[in-house]
Amino acid sequence: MSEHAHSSAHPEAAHGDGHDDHGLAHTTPVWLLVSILGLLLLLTVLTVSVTSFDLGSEGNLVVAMVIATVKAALVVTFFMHLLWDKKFHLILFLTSVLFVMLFLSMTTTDRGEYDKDVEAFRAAQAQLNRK
Amino acid sequence: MASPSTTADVVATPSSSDSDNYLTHDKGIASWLLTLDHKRIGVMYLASVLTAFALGGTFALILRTELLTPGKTIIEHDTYNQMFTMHGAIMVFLVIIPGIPAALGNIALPLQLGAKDVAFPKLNLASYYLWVLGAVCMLTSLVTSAADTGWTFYAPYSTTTQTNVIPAAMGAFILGFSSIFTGLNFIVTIHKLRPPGMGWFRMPLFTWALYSTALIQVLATPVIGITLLMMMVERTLHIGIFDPTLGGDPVLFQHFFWFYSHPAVYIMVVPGFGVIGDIIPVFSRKRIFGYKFIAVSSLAIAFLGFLVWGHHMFVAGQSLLAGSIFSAITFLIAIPTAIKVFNWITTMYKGRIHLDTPMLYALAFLWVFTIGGLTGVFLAVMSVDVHLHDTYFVVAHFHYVMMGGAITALLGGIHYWWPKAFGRMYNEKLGRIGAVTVFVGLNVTFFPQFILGSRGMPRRYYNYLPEFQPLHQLSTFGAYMLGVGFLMTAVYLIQSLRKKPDAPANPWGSRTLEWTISSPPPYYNFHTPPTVTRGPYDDYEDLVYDPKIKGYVEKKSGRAASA
Amino acid sequence: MTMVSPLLLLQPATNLPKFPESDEFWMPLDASVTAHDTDWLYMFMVWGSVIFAVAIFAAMFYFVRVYRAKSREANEHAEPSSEHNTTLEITWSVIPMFIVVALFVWGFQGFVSLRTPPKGALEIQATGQKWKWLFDYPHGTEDALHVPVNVPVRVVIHSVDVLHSLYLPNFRVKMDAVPGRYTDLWFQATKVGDFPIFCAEYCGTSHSDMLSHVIVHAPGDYEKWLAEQKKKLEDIPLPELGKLLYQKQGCSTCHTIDGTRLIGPTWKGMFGRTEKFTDGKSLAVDENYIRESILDPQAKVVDTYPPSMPTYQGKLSDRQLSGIIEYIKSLK
Amino acid sequence: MSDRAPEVAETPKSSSAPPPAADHGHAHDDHGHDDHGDHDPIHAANPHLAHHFDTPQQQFDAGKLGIWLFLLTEVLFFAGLFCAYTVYRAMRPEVFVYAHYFLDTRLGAINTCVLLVSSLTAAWAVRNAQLGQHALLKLNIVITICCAFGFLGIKYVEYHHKFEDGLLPGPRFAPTEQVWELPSFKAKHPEAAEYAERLVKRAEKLEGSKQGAAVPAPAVLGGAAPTSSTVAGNPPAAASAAATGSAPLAPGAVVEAKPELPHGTTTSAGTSPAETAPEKTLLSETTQNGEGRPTLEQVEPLIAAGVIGPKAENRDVPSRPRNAHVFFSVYFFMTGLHGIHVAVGIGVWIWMLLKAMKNEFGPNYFGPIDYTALYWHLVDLIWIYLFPLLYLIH
Repeated sequence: MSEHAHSSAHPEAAHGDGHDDHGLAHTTPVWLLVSILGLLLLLTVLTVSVTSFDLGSEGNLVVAMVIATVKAALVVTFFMHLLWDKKFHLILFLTSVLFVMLFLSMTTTDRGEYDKDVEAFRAAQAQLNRK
Repeated sequence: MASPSTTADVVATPSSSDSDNYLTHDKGIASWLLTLDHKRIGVMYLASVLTAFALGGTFALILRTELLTPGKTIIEHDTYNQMFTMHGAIMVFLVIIPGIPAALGNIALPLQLGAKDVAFPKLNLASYYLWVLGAVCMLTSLVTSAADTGWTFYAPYSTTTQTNVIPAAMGAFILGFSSIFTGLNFIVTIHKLRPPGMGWFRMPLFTWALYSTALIQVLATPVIGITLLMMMVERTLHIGIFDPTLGGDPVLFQHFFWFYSHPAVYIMVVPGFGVIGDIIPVFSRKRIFGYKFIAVSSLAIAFLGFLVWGHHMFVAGQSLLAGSIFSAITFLIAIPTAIKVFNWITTMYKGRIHLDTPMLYALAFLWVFTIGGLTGVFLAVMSVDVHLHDTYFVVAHFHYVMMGGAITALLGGIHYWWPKAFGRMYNEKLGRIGAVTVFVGLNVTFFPQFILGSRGMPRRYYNYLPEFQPLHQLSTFGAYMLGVGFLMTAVYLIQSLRKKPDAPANPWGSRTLEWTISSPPPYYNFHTPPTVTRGPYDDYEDLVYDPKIKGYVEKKSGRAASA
Repeated sequence: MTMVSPLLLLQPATNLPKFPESDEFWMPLDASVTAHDTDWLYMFMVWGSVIFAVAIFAAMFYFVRVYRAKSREANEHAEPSSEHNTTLEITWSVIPMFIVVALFVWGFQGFVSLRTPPKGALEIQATGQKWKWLFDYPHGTEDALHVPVNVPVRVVIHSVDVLHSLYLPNFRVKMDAVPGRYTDLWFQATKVGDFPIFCAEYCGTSHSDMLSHVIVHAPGDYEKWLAEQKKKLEDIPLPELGKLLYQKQGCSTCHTIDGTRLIGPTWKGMFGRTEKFTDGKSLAVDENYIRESILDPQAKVVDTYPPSMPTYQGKLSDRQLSGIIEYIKSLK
Repeated sequence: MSDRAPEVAETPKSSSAPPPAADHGHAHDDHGHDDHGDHDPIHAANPHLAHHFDTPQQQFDAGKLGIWLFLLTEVLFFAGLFCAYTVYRAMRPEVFVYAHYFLDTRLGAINTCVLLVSSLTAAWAVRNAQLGQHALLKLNIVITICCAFGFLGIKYVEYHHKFEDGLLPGPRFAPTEQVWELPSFKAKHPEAAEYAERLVKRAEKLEGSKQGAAVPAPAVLGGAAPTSSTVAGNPPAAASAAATGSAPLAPGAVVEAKPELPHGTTTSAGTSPAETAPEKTLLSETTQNGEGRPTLEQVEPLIAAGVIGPKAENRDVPSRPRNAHVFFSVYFFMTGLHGIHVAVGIGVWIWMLLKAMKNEFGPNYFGPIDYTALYWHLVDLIWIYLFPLLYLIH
């Protein structure tokens, strides 16, 4: 069987230029992969350096998350081939993100809503300890 | 293109015991334990799940016996608490969730798709052994000092109680992955292994239901995994996520838990919808009514099921805002569910109804599930839920849905596919008696609990006020009846395995692909990969009953006529 | 009742709550201003469900009777009929839609009124602990909830150990007691009497024995009762006071006075006895040890017993503490 | 040709119209199943093609869908932790500000880069497999594995520091250094650090003269434990800590762990170390000293980090925010679980390397590499979020 996999006749034949769609799936050219890495590293540097500026209470968090999401998008689109892959896989991935958002938002909202009860209790206990 | 009539020729050849089938293809225990054949894995699942069901059922009977009198009847406080915990955990994680998808689904799904196997046979076997491993963990907890947290593992009780919670939680954790892998396998199988000609709206409703279920399994189950993991770590390392004394929040645990466990309710019952959707048209000899609505409503339920988890927490300290949102969406689920019931009923209209055992279970399902569904509405109404929450009303409601929905459908499915899976016909008379006994027992057991609940009897109670005793005793009597029904069923089913194969390829006159091959199916399912040219419930009149083989065969002229 | 659990035996059987007679079939006697709305909505749904269910079952049985096939040999075929009907589908989707929307609105309104206590409601602190409800009053804590009739009462709930749930069936109210935070419920009693309280959130061994009473006092009686309690606690001699607290503060749930072992060590002959602690040290029980164990139970836990006792810090006056100590002394 | 059937199955909305006839290779008769198709050219030509698939394309697509579904579950598996993070960050921002000074951004950033590089080599490896470039494939896999080990190595270093500095989740949390003593803090807010020191000095001076009762104040202020630096060698505080002992837990933790619960802060002596007495005295003393109001630069960072309360009377004894340990619970849980995923990834990559050694991969069979790479990218993806969330808190 290894002979067969060896027979490197068709690879070259099928993929003279690596940027086409022969074979089972798309092949990503090296230059693209490398430049994506470059971008990612750049963004990493950026997100680190940004933290030294004060952009308001939530500002920094928002910026950090935006940058992270851009990086994630790059990885998903190019490294993970979603750009050329079946759309259904993209739908699946976005679904998962959607459900995570749903989970986070509802839970956090509710927790925020009743935080006052937690704080009130703590305050009362502090009172109690004074007596 | 392989014309349907050629497929029909395959049908026409009645199964003969000597022909090579998946049961006789290989011999020896190893050939079963290491099999990659979806049918054999399905059979192993079926056996394991039913064994677990027997165990959980025994617990139920002991619990009901204990409740014959207030105070001690046969067991102590703690034993009772541990037993209802294990009853819940076993029934939910070991029986109902894998029940229909993993057992019946594994047997029937690839056949309904005309496929040679599921997409990932090794993964399929792996998920079975994960089930076994999970079961072992549960039993470890059971035999050491069984968890007494209730199957919900609510913190901080679960993080502080003295009993052996970790193995039980670990069991549930592992079973979660077993369920994920089954779901994943089915989704890929349905996407990639459908035969030519079978578009999405030519899939049997059982397949549709399993598809919706699988989506929930894949999306929701990981969350229970991480939740139980956090609970276990909280218990051992006190990380302070859920434990209030360390700055944690018990209500947060409930959010985490129900984000999975509410969708899990649909993991349990949607496959049941599928079974009923397959049985009713076949035994009414009539095309299913509103096929697309039934099919799509499964997806709708699956999706909506994710948006309502908070309705388990109306009085748990959840905020009014969250509560109202969850309540509002909860009501929406009533709609697709109602649509299904109406369509099934309408399917029977002007049909020609055969009341064989599977159909009896389907009718039982319609009755019981209607009650279960309607009482669900009570609990979605917030002000009423304040009174009913955590009372026997809830217990009755979810038993009507779980027992009445999931288990009745499971039994219906077992009786429907039994001839296909094992090539044997069970004793029809006993089958009908069994179905009726189970149906009556179910109502006698759980209906009184609605009254108990609304009269204020809280759940998970070992003692109770004397005035509740009559209803408890009635309920217990019903439970014994159920026990008898199940025992009887087990006996005649096992009995049927011991006679020589006598099941025709198509005893009920079904149209779905699994009935076009011999019973039991050949090792490789389909000699000629089928090509589909009609819907799963079309042209029943093209089948004729052949008394000699006690089964249906394709009517040659019929094709010509309609062609 | 013939057989009762050992834990139940500790309370005199007369202490078991009992539902007042009710002429309703589904619900216990309604005794609060909000109960009526809840019951109405409940009964509306009961009858609605009956109509729905009966319609479905009737259709089911009718079809089975009329369209029953004779035999398989007969090879009967279904009569031609449409295989789907969009108008029908939409009808039976939209009609239930309207019904459930109405239900949601009513349920929501009811819930909002249940969650918003009237201004100036009488406020009472409730504490859930394994396995006892305690209610704070000016004179100290009681094991039963005493309220005046026709006065809105807001119960502020918390738990010292695990989740509990304060459930007053006759008032159609329920709220979880969550450790580490407050929750609350309110009701306004409309009937004088003695109503049961349950714990509705599973909390362990004696969950089902975590019962109590709501005592609704006639106008004026409530104040009278408060005064009596205050007086009683001041007058009675210390050991008596201790005995009283032993029953009312939930001590009896875990400590016996007859030498039998429960969750905690028995009080019989405890004073002066040398106890060995989980940390290996040991010590003869004296006033200081008892006082410490009540205020800071985890400090010295007697060996072989779980460290499950809640603190009574801030719940007992010095006189009450001395009372308990004297009572324990008296148990030779 | 015969991959049309899956094509039909492809899009969820595909019409129910029968597709053109599809030749499904040759059927297996009852005996032909073990040896893949003497009568089946496709299976004969593709030794890796499983019997129940008709074409390599179908098998590859199935695997791809499968792995994507698995990644779906991974995302939701981590969702629980991200949810816990969001909740606690929303409720207790000061804890996160406080704790992030303890994290080493440099190492975090390096690790990010390491993972990104490994992602590149992983993606590249897929290309190599597709093109049957066996040598390059092996090389890229090896680099990926090395990066993975590097990542875990750096993580180990970080964990080691945390353990040494007592930055453990839950009750074991007992930092050896106060936040304002950290270089990372001093660098950012010198004035604040200096101001905090001054407050500590004064508190200690005062405690010298004050009764033991007053001492646990730092403990209760914002619910933080007395730590070596604040109440070094301070008998009553130690006593209170010891006495409160919910036995198994470390002293420091107990006091801090339960500020909410009444018995949390009581001492065996029954003395009640409360938020009142000490503050008052300290406050009065402050006024006696006639010090001016502290500047914004001095207090703001400390308030942000929950070291001192926003109210003036809480500005006497700096301490750490209540439940600071929760951050480290989340930190260890998230990074730990991610680390486990990396470790698993290493295992799979090694397996892939072994297969690559046998030159199994080529244009018609590179699924395993592709799937492994996808998994690896997801692990990278999660880290891309973990890094800013845990290390880059402003």
